[in-house]
Amino acid sequence: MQERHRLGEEEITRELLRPLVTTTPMMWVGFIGLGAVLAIFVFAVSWMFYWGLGVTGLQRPNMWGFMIVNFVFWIGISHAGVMISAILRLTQAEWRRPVTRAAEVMTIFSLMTAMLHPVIHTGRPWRTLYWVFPYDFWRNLWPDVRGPLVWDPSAILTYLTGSTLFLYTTMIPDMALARDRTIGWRKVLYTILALGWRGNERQWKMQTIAGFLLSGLILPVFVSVHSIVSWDFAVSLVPTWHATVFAPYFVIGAIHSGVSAVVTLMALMRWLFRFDHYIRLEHFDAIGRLLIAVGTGWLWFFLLDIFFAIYPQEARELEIMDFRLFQWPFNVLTALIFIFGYFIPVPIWIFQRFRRNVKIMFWTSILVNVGMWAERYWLIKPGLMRKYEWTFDWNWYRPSIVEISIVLGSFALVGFLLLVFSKIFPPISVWEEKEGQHFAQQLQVGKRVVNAIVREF
Amino acid sequence: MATHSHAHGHELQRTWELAPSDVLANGLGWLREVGRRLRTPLLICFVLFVIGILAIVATPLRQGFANRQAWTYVAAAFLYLMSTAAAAPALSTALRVARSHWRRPVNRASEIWGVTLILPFLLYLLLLPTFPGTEDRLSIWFGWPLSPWLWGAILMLALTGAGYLFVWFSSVPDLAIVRDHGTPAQRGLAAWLSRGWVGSHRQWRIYEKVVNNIGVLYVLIYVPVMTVLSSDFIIALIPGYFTAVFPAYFTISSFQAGIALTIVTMAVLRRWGGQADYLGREQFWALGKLLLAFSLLWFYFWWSEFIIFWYGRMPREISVLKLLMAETYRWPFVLSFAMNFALPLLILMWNPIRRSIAGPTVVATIVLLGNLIDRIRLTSAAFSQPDSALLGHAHELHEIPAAYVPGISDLLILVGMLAGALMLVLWTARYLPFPSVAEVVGGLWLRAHKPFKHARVIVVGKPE
Amino acid sequence: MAIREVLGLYRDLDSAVAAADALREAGFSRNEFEVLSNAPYPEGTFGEESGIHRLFVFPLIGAACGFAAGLLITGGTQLSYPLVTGGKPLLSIPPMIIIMYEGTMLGALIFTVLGVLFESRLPWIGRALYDSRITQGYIGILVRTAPEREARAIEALRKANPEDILTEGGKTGQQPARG
Amino acid sequence: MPRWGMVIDLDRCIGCGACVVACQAENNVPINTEDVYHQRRAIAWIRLERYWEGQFPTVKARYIPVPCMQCTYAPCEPVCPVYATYHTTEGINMQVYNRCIGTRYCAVNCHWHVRFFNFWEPKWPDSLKNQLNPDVTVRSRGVMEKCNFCVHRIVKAEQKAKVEGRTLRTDEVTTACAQACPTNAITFGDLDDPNSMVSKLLSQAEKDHRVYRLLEDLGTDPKVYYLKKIDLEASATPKGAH
Repeated sequence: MQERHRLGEEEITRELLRPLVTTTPMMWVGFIGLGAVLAIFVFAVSWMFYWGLGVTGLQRPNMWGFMIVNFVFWIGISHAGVMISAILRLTQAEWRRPVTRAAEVMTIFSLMTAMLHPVIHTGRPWRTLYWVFPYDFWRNLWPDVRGPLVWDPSAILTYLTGSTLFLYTTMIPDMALARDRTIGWRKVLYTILALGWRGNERQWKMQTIAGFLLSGLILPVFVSVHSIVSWDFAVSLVPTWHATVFAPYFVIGAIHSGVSAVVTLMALMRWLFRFDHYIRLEHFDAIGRLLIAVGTGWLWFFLLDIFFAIYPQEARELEIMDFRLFQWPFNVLTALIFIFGYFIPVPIWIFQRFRRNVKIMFWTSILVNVGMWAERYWLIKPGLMRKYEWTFDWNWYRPSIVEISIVLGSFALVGFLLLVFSKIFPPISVWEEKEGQHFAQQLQVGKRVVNAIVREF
Repeated sequence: MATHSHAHGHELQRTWELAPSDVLANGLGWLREVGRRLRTPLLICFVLFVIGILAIVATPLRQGFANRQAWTYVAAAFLYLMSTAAAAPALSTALRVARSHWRRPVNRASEIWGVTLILPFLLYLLLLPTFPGTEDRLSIWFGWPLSPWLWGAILMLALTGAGYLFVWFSSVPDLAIVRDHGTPAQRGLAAWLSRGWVGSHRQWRIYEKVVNNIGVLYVLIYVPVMTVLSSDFIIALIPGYFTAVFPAYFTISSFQAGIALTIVTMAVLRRWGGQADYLGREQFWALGKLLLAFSLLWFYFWWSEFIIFWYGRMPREISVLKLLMAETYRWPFVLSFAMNFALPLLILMWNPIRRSIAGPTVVATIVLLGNLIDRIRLTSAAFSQPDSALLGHAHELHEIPAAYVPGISDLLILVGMLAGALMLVLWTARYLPFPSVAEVVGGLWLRAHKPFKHARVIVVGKPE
Repeated sequence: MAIREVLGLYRDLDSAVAAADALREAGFSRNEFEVLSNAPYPEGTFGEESGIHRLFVFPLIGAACGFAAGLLITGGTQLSYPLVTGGKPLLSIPPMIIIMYEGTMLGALIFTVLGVLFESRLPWIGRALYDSRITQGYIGILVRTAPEREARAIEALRKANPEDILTEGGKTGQQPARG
Repeated sequence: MPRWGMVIDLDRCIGCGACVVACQAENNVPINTEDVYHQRRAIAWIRLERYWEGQFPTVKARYIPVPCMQCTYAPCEPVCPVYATYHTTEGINMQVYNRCIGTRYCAVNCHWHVRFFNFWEPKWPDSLKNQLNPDVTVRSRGVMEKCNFCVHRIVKAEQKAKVEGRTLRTDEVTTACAQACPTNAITFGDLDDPNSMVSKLLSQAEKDHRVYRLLEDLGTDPKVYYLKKIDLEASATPKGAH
C-alpha cells in the first residue's frame, strides 16, 4: 500500500531546501496578507496600551475575556510539537520524520504568541515585565510562589526553553548542510548555527541519543504546562472552574487541538511547498488514527467534567450549566463544540479512505480547532458571567473590536512567523529524511515484499 | 529519561530466530507437561477460594446487606480484581493497536486474565444490595429508576461478555491447535470452542479484524465501567467528595496495575513456564517503560485532585483530605503513594534496571501491592459511611468515621477471592498453549535479524 | 604537528565500508579514523567503535541544580518575606513542589543539551579536513595518523574505489601513484 | 491586636445609599458617570444591592450593602502573583496599589465582587479636585482597588494612641460608611474586644439566630456579619444571600 518513491540524496536536499531559495507567488500572498493582519494586531495592542483596558469589552464580573481564552487556545496548540515529536520519537514511529520539525516550530511560535496574551492583558504591562523576571530586587520582594500566575511563567518558560533547545539540537546537522551549499549572509548564519558540525559517527550517535533523551525529558514538562494553565482556573472557587479534572482535561484537549493543527500544517506545507514526496498520504492516515484515540479520550474527560459538575446538584453550578447548555447563544456553542470537536471529524477519520484524503483531513482539522476554540470559551466565560448567587452582578460579556483584532492577529502572527522560519530554515528535517532512507529495508514474505525499517533497539 | 548506554546496541532475542515449528513445539510442550505441574497450585487456590466463600457467608452475609461496613473487603476484593485482572486485557489491545511486534509473546499473558471476569461479576451482584437507592442521595445516576442496581449490572454484564469474547476470539487459532494435537482431555472443550477454524486466508483476515475490534470494544466498555464503579463505590459514598478526576485516577491506576500484573505473569512464565525464549529483556524493558509512565500518571492524577482541594480549602474539601489522606487513612495513603509512585519512579528511572528481568518484576510486584492497599483504603473510607450520612443530598462530611480495621474473616475473603481468580487462570492455562502460537508465528515473518554491513540489526516489517 | 590527516570520499556505503575494512587490515585502529556522513547509519555499520560517553550524567547534574534553585527561590521567597495570603501556611509546600518540579526539568533539559554538545565536541572551531560533498551524501573517512603512516593510509583508502582523496597538502587523486 | 470586623443590620438598612456616598468621598473613589455605570465598570467600594422579593402587588424591595468581606482565608490573596494583596496582622485584606500589575485574578476569585479595576484613568471635575482626601492614594489606571475598612483612619487612631502612650480605646475608630449611616445599620469595631459594639451586637443577635455571612460555605471566614431582616410575615423561611 505504501507508494514509496525511492528518493536520491540530492533530490531530497534540493526539494527540502527549495522554500529557502525560491519564493512562490503563494508565499508572497501569505507574507503580505498575514503581514497586513499583523499590522492590525500591532495597532490594536498599541491602542490598548495607550488608552488602557477600557477599550476592551471587559467589565465586572467578566474580568477575563477573549485574550485569556486565546491564551489557553494557543497554549493548547503549542502542545502539538511535543506530542508529535517526542512521543513518536520514543515509540520510533517512522511517520514522524516529515512532521517533527514543523510541529516543534509551531510549538515555539504558538507558545510565544500565547505568552504575549497574559502580558498585554494586565492593567500595567510595563510593570508586568518585572514579574516575569524576579520582581523588585531592591525591596527583596519576589513573586508570590503561592500564586498560579507564577507557576504559569515558570512552566511556560521551561517549556519554551526546552523545546527551543530541542529544536535547535535536532537542527544542527541541517545547518551544516545549508552551510555547505549557500553563500553570503546565509552562509555566515548557518556556519554560526552549525557550530562546526562534521557529521562523524560520535556526533550522529549523540544526535540520536539526544532525540530520545530530550523527548523523555520534555514529555513531563509538556504535561505540566497545560495542567498549570488549567490550575489558573481550577484553583479558584468559581463554580464550574473549581474542578479537579481540569488538568488532564486541558491536556488532552490541548493534544486534540494541537495534533489537529499539525494536520492543518502538514496539508498547508504539502500544498505550499509541494512536499508530496515527504508528507505522504500514509502520514495523514497514521495521524488520523492517532486523532481518533485522542479525540475519544478528550470526549471522556469532557463528559467527566460535565457529569461531575452536575453531580453535587448545587444551585450555583446548575445555574451555570443550564445557562451554558440551554441558553442562547451558549446552546449553539455547546452543539458546535460537540459536533465540530468530535461528531463530525472522528466518524470521518474512522474510514481509511477519508484519512488518506488531504482535503478532508485539512478541513476536519480546521473544524476541530474551531470547536476547541469554542470549547475554551465555553469553559472559561460562563462561570464568570454567572458567578455565584449575585444576580445583581451577573452580566454578559461582549468582546470589543480591539479584542477581536488581537485574537485574529494572533493567528496571523503565528502564520507569519512560520513562513519566515521556513524561508530561513528547512521546514522538514533533511537529515531525518535521509536517515529514513538509510534505514529503509525490505522483507520478503513469500511473494510479497514488505517495507521494513531498521530498529536499533 | 529515554535510553542510553547500551554497550553495543541490540540484544538479539532468540524468539525471532526460531522457526514456526519450534514455536509450535513449545506450545505443545506446554500443553503436555505444564498441565500436570499446575495441579497442586490449582488445588491450593481452590481450597483458599472455598474458604473465602465460607468467610463471605459467615460474616457479611450473616450480618446482612444493610450493614455496608461488613462488606468492605468483599468490595475491596472486587475493585482490586477489576483494577488488575480486568485491566490486563486492555493492555494487550493497546499493544495490538500500536502494532508493535515485540508484544506478540506478551499478549497471551495479559489476555488470559480475562477469564477471571466472572468472579468480579458475581461479587458485584452480591454487593449491589448493599447500596441504598439513588433517589435521595447524590450519585452519578441522578435518581434514575432502578439505579444503581440494574444499570450497573448491565454494564458489568457487557464488560464480562466482551472480555470473554475477546479471550475466546483471540485464542481461536490456538484452540484449533489444541483441538488437533492436545491430549484427549483437552480436546473436547477446545474442539467446541475452536469451531470451524481451519486457518484459511479468509478466516485469518476476519480473525485479525475481529480480535482488534473486540479488544477496542472491551477498552471502550472498561473505561465507562470503571468510571461508574469509582463513582458508585467511592465518590457517592463519601459525602462532599466532589471530584471529577477521580474516575480518571481510578482507571489510570487500574491500567498501571494491569501492566504490573502482566509483568508479574511474564516473570512467572519465564521462571517456571519455560518461556525464556519468548519473554526476554526486550519485553520487560518495553513494559517497564510503560509501567514507569503509568506510575508518573498515578502521581499526576492524584496531584490534580490534591492541589485543587488544598488550594480551594473549602470545608468539605478539607474534611475529605483529612479522611482519605491526612488523618484517618494516613498510613495506607502513604504506603500506596510510595508503592504506586515513589518507589517505581526511583527504581525504574535507571535504564539498566528497566532493561532487566528482575527490575520491572520487582517494581510490578510493589505496584500490585500498592494498588491493593490503595483500593482497600478507598473502599474502607467509603463503606464506613452510614446511610444517614448519605441520604438527603449530603454535601459535606460532618463526622469523619474511624478507620476500618480488618478482621480475620476480611482477610480470608480477600485472599480467597484473589485465589479464586488465580484458580480460573491456572485452569485455563491447562487448555491454552503458551506462548500464543498464532501470535508469535505471525510475527516471525515481520521481524528479522539481519546483518547490515558490520552491524547486526533488527528489521521490522511494516505491512500496509 | 605530528599528526597528519587524510580524507577519503566515497560515493556509496559499500565502498566506504570496504575502505574502513582496508584501513583496519592495514593496521589502523578504530580510533585512528572516523566516518563522516550526512545522516546516521545503524550503529556499528563501519565496525565496532568506542561508544563511551557520559551523557547520562548531565541531566542528573542539571536536575539537581534546577531542584536546588527551585527550592531556594520558592522557600527563600516565602521565608524572607513572610506575608500571609489567603491563610495559607507561610511555607506552603504544594506550590513549592510545582515550581521546584519545573526548575528540575529546566535544569535537566539545559544540561542535557550542554551534554550533547559537549559529548559531540561542539561547538568546534578547530581545523580538520572536510569536504562539502559530505553533506551531499558522500561518505568521508578521515584518517589521523603519524606522518610516516600517511602513505599507507592513502593506499588503503584507494583500495575501495574512492571518489577523491584529500590530504593536508591538497588532492592526491583517486588513482594509485605510479612508480 | 485588634481583629476588625463589621456588623450590618439589615433590619435597620433603608437603602438610602449614604454609605456609598460617604465611602466615595472618603476614599477618593472616582465619580461613576452614567457612561461608566453602563459599561459596568463603576467603582463602589461599598455597594447597595437591591433585590425584589415576591410578586406584584406584594412586592418588597430588599437592600443589602456589600463592602469587602475581609475574609480571613481570602481566596483573592494567594492568587496574586506579586503580593499586591495580602493579609495584615489586624485581619484586613490589604491592597497595595504600587505593587499591583492588574492581572485581575483577585477579582476573578472574589466571589462577592467587591474588587474593582481601574479601566480608565480616574478623573474628577475641577470643582471636586480640592475635595480629595489627602490621606488616601489616588489610584492610577490599571490597578485593582477595594474597601480596606478605612485603614487610614485606623492607622491615624493607632498613631494617636501611641503618641499618647495608651492602647486603642474601644470603638475609637469607625469607617466612613458606618459614620454616615443615618440608621446606624453599619457598625464597625474589634471583634476580639468583648466590649466593642460589634461583639455586643453579635452576641445578642446570635441568640436571636439573626447572624449570617455571605457565601459562608466557601469556608473563607468573612469578617462582615449580616443581621437578618426581621420579617414578621416571612420569618419562617431563612434566607441565604438574597
